[in-house]
Amino acid sequence: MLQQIIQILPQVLVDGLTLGFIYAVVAIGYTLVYGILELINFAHGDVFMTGSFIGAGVLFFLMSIGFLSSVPSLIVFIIVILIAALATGFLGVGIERVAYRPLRRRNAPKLIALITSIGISFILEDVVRFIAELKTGNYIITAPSLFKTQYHLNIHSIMPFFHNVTFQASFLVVLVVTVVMLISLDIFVNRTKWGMAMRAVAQDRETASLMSINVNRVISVTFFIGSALGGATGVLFMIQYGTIDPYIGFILGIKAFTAAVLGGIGNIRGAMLGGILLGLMEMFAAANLSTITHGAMGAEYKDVFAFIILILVLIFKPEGLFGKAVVEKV
Amino acid sequence: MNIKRLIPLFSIIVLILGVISGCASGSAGGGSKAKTVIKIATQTPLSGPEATIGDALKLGAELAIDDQKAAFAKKGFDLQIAPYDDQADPKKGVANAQLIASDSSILGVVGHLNSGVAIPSSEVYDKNNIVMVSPANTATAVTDRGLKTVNRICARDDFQGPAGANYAVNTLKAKKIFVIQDKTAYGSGLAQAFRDQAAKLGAQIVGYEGITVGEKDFSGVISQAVAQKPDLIYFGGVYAEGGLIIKQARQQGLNIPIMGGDGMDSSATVQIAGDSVKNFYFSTVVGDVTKTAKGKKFADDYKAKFGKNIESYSAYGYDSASVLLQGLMNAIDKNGGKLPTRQAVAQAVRAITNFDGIATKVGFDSKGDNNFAKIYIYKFNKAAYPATQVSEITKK
Amino acid sequence: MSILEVKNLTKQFGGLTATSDISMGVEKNSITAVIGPNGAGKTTFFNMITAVYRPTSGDILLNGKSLVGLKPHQVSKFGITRTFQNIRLFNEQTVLDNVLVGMHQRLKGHWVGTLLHFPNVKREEENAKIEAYKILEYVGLEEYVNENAGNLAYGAQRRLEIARAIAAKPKVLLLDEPAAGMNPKETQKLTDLIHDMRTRLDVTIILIEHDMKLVMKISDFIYVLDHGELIASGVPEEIRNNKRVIEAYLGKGAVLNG
Amino acid sequence: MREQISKFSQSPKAQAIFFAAYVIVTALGLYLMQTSVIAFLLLLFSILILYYLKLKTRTKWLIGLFIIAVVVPLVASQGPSFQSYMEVGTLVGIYAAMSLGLNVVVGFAGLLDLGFIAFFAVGAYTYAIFASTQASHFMPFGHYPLPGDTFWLFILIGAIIASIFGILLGIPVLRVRGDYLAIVTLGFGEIIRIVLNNMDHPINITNGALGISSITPPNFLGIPIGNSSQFYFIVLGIFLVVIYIVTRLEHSKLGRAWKAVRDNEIAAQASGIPLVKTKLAAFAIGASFSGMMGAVFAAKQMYVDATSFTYLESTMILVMVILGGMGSVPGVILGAAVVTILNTQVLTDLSNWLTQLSTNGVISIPDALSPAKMQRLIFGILLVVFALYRTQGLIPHKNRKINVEKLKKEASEAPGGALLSKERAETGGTD
Amino acid sequence: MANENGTHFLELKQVESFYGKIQALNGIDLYINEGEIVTLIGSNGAGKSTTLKSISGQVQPKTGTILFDGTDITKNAPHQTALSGIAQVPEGRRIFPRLTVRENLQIGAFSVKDKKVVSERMERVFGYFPRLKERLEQKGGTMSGGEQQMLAIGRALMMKPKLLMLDEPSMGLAPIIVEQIFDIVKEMNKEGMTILLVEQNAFQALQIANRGYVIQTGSIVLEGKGSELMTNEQVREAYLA
Repeated sequence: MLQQIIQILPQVLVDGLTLGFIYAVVAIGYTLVYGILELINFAHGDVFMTGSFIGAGVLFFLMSIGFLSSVPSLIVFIIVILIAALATGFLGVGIERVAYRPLRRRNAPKLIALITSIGISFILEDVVRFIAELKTGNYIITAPSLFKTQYHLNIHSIMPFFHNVTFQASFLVVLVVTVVMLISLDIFVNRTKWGMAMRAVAQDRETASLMSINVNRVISVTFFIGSALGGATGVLFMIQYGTIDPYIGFILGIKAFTAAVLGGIGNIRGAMLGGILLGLMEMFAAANLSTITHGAMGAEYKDVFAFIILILVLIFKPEGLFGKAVVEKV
Repeated sequence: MNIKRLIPLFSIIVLILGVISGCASGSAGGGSKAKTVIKIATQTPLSGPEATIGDALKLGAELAIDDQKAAFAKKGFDLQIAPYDDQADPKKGVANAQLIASDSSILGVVGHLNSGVAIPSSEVYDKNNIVMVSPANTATAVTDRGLKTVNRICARDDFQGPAGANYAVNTLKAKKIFVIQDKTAYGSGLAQAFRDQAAKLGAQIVGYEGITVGEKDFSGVISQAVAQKPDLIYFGGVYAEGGLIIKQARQQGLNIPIMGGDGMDSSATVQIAGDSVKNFYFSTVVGDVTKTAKGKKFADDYKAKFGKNIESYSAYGYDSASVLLQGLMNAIDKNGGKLPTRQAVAQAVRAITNFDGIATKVGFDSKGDNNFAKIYIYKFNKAAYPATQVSEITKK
Repeated sequence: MSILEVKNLTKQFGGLTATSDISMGVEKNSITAVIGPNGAGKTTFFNMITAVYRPTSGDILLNGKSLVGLKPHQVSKFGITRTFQNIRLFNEQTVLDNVLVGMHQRLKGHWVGTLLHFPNVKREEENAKIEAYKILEYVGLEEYVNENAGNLAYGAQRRLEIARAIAAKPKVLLLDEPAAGMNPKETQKLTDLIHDMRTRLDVTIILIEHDMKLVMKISDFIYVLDHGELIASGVPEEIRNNKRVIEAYLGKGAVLNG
Repeated sequence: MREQISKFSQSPKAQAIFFAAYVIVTALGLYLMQTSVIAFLLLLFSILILYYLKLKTRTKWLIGLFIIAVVVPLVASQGPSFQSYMEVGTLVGIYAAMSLGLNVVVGFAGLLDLGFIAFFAVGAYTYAIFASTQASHFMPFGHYPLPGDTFWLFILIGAIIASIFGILLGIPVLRVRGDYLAIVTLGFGEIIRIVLNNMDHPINITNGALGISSITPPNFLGIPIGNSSQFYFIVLGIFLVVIYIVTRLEHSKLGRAWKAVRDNEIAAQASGIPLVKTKLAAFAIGASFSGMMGAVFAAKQMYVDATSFTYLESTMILVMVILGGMGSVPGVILGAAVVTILNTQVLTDLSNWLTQLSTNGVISIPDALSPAKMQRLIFGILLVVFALYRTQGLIPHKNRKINVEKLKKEASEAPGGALLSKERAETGGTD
Repeated sequence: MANENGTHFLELKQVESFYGKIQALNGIDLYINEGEIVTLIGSNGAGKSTTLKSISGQVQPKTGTILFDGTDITKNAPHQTALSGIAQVPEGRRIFPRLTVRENLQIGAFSVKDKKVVSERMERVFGYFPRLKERLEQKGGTMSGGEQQMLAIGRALMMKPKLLMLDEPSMGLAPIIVEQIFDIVKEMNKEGMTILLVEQNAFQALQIANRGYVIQTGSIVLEGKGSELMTNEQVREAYLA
């Protein structure tokens, strides 16, 4: 039993990392918004989805004008991801303006924003579906693959207790781009003036406004960044898995949100680690649960497994793995 | 008092409702003057993740109704379609079923996609004697309850699954089989039937795993499959996940035959899986419709009317509606050209024993299952839809 | 004798010491004041007595029984209730309901009895309302019975907190800055109320207060905290003239001008 | 004009006459136009009008009950849409009861629960397993399916099992707060759903994804119950019990404790409220309503599978609560009614009407935008609009007002309470 | 009392503010002339902080006007008020606990684009509070109360305000630290800074103030020169024990 688990471990790691990095970037979108507004932005998963569709749209357009054949796919990819990120960034800002800011101005109960976010998520799903269906007749879209090259890592010959690992070039792209995004976000948040303002607003909105910071603008910037990252990840998702539909945001959104909580919501590095951890855990569970339980529980229990770990973490460390405990002042 | 603030809100709602009901009753009234309106309802998911198939079913039925419109007009009836969206939700399905029952001009239903929705909804149809012809529900429980109004033209899980197993074990000589299913009523039912038959035939089931519908990354399950070194993978589910499983299995170097059921019978399988689709087999109840002249015409009409290529499910939808309309026509004739009762329609539909559809021949047995349901096994030799037929299995 | 005894009480948050090694005894039926500059650890001290915080070390004894390790609601059952510095009312509930919540421990009716219309539960509830009304009359809030607690003026909210606290019939009542936000007239009334409560309710009162006039007027005994340490204790006259207290708290100005 | 309105709002007599006229007109409307949804809705609207009338609460209850239990079924029963209306009514009742349950948890006790549908699922599966042959797969004794008479017992059993699950959920949840609580409950809901969907091996308890079919319909004094109109009355009965429980508890010691915990946990504890017990009671009682309705749901559908209990359903119930007005019992009921009627009837009718228009060639809509597919989009838009313009909910929560005069009189008559033993006259309070 | 133009540097006229339904200010009238230290004393909850918040825009006054340097700032958002030259050191210091000392100071100069100006101002702050320079990379939350107070004042100075409002700077600080802080406040005032000081520690506040106001339950009940108030019987009784 153990032998089998170890044999496929390298492959599970590779697959788990792919998924984990995607969760990580989407989780950051949740955590950024939560950190600054204490709002669970349910529509974020659908912003991610919209990003993947915008990316697919741009890709198809470039293909139709013959751009794809004349230019290296890396450049095409960069164009696509930039356009998608920009577009979803503005989408995020728009959602904040329309659905959240009016509520904030009216001092509405915090939970009411949950309803608008659910509403927005329905609207996004259906609008994307209608557009996709009008254009292609089907809303399950399969994008042309850009990075198809297969790689085989022959670790079996070096370490015979491992099986070989195979992955596609897109895996490297996902890895590189997400890492670049995570690092540049970290730099942005920790090293730049606007990043500093974001942290200040997240820590103490009232005092930040006393320091001549326009809090609403900072919130807009936060939504822009979170959504742009989400949209860009949508493109990565499309590149990696090839197929997208308007409902990918839903499940992925829940998972990413879980990852954000796992890492300690509001904590950016926590969200990154939480995402990667969740991806690895999920992949490990899918690959090994039935081996471990002798068939009593199969891969279908992987989400149960993930949620139980989450609940255990929250019970023993209620502020998440990397969160800071908040002591309520009495 | 809060009433003042509520007034604008509710007046808007009331206004909307007023417009709806006014127009709805208006159009119904307008129709009745000239010809008696007969409606055929469709109930399939038109929104949500399963809407592609649901829409294909609906469009197929719509085409059948359009084709027959003239024939019914001759007899003095105005034939119309009434599409309902069951959202793949049993509650919604039952509520819609009640709405359908309350519309006395509806004489039959084409639907559903999900057995979980079809089973409770058909209880309502049965109470109201509305005949249902199912194009896609393969679960055994759909007809095993013995309802007089419930019919289906597709094959049951306990026919299709074993047929696939026979082919896999006897023809493809599979010894070690890894089974994946999507944990829906359809995928589970099919995979179970396949597994049981394959085990009976002496193959070893080295894995029986479930996946989550709607996800896109199945590498975990596939890693496990790789470790088990099977010589065939069977997938119970539909193409949205199946296509990706084929693709991701090939990426991990599993170049063994993969097999699926009729849920994989779609051009989208090729789209999603791309080149990986080679060496993929699937069982289906539909022969290649485009091979026959009738089928070719159907495909062309469909494309002309809706601007899309047909899916296998479009033909199911078309045939279900056609059978239903045939029964309806028979009932009208029997009733001397006058509008028959729902009960009469249900009886007439069940009485059909030999109807030539474009996808399949239809003749109902006493439970409402299709006597002629045949299973065809197809194989993809290249990345193009439709695939090549490699076997044909008739019901015992 | 001392009804409440505190022995070597220390509380640390992380590395910061909020209170260190405080020991004191409170006489039954006395009014005792705890004073000191903001941040001196007075509220932390209250929080430890009411089990909001668990002391890092030391012991708290009520009538000789240790309170350390109990849950806050158990402390309340033992007979210690309190008010809060930053008012903590149930803002969305009516004034009357706030007082009724204060009676929670004393009401015996089970919810099943409520559902089944048990006459004893009903009677108890009726009586509780009447009693709550009397308490509100007592603190002078009877005209706001149906008002939401959050809508009351500052001074009224303070009095409502007191009403809620005495509704539990405590043996020891802790008042955290009860006069904050009150004008002199209100403060005067509050002084009378505190005096009256002591005799009428047979309760021991410990209060934190900045209003020195009030403190000096009603306290039997005063403890002074500064930076988490007990720097002085004594009757008001002693405290008024204690050099260290003047320096730490009242300010040098007081020495110069007073 | 304004004067007249204010006069009208003061005079109970005028209101009663107006209301009676409204009910008669709309009832007549429904009687004459049986298939008109609007007539049905207008008649239902009378309940809302009734709520705002200046009548005695008891009178309102009686009138409302009369309309719901007698007028509506009687008038609607004359046409083909009868069962359809009753189905909608049944669903409204089921969701309203669940919303009231969630309202106890979210609205009263302030604990955000995103997995509430799990309790509904537990109730439904409890009845489904024992009222079908499913139980014989793992139960070593007994004869299954159990007869339909046991249904009535199972309403209670469903409630009990669901409340046990409520407590099971509650125990880990007590340590986590706020939005963390939301994700834990979400996880819990998903765990329950996935487990139900997979428990066909190693022991077949729930029949997995295939679901449980052929559930025995309930039996009332030998009459099998299968029609929506019959379930309507069962649901109505349970619903009344639920309302009774909720309104009684809201103003009881327990209800005050819930709200105290919601408003200020620390002050609540300091006032002697045990946190653990109070929160668990909220979870258990809220869950029990769902459990009861789950059993009814299983009996009504005659088929149960895990697709009815997704996370989306949980959020829908939460939407009903927040939309109606958190903590407000009439609001939550209205919220449940609005969302359910919109979803099952109004939007379906709206899309049918648009389809009709496009088949008749009045408007032309490409298939991709077929109105039948737009229901969720419209629903989403309505959610956003509602939330933006009714931020406190449709009927915001209001505290019950006590009759001060009466209380004052009683207080002055009552012998000096135990608390204030000495004569009041001594000091005259602080005034 | 007005300056040559008949207007004051800062002037509140009949300002009434609410928290929800609760009226916190019942018509406040006060003014500050350029170069003054004015103190506002009163007990907890009397409305001192609300007055400051009304000036800075954190609380929007329901009625009344607030004029600053001749312009009406009544309806300004907090960041606009800050831009117009009013800096506030909030009650409880409210430094950003997870930002470093340097970042806390930089946030104060958020509106300044020129990096050189920022570092110049930072040097000036170090002139007042050399301790901050030593702890530049430390997280704000890990500093002692006195250091935090210095940081909060320093952060406000980074805005180079025309008017500095201090909300209970002595709260929770040891007397020796309080004295230091008050010395620095005096020094800043000597260098031309106009200061509005809200204090509970009435004695020390009145000692350094040119003028003072006494606020009680949302109304100004007394005003006068610092020294006058200090000897006022009422003030002495209420606040000086």
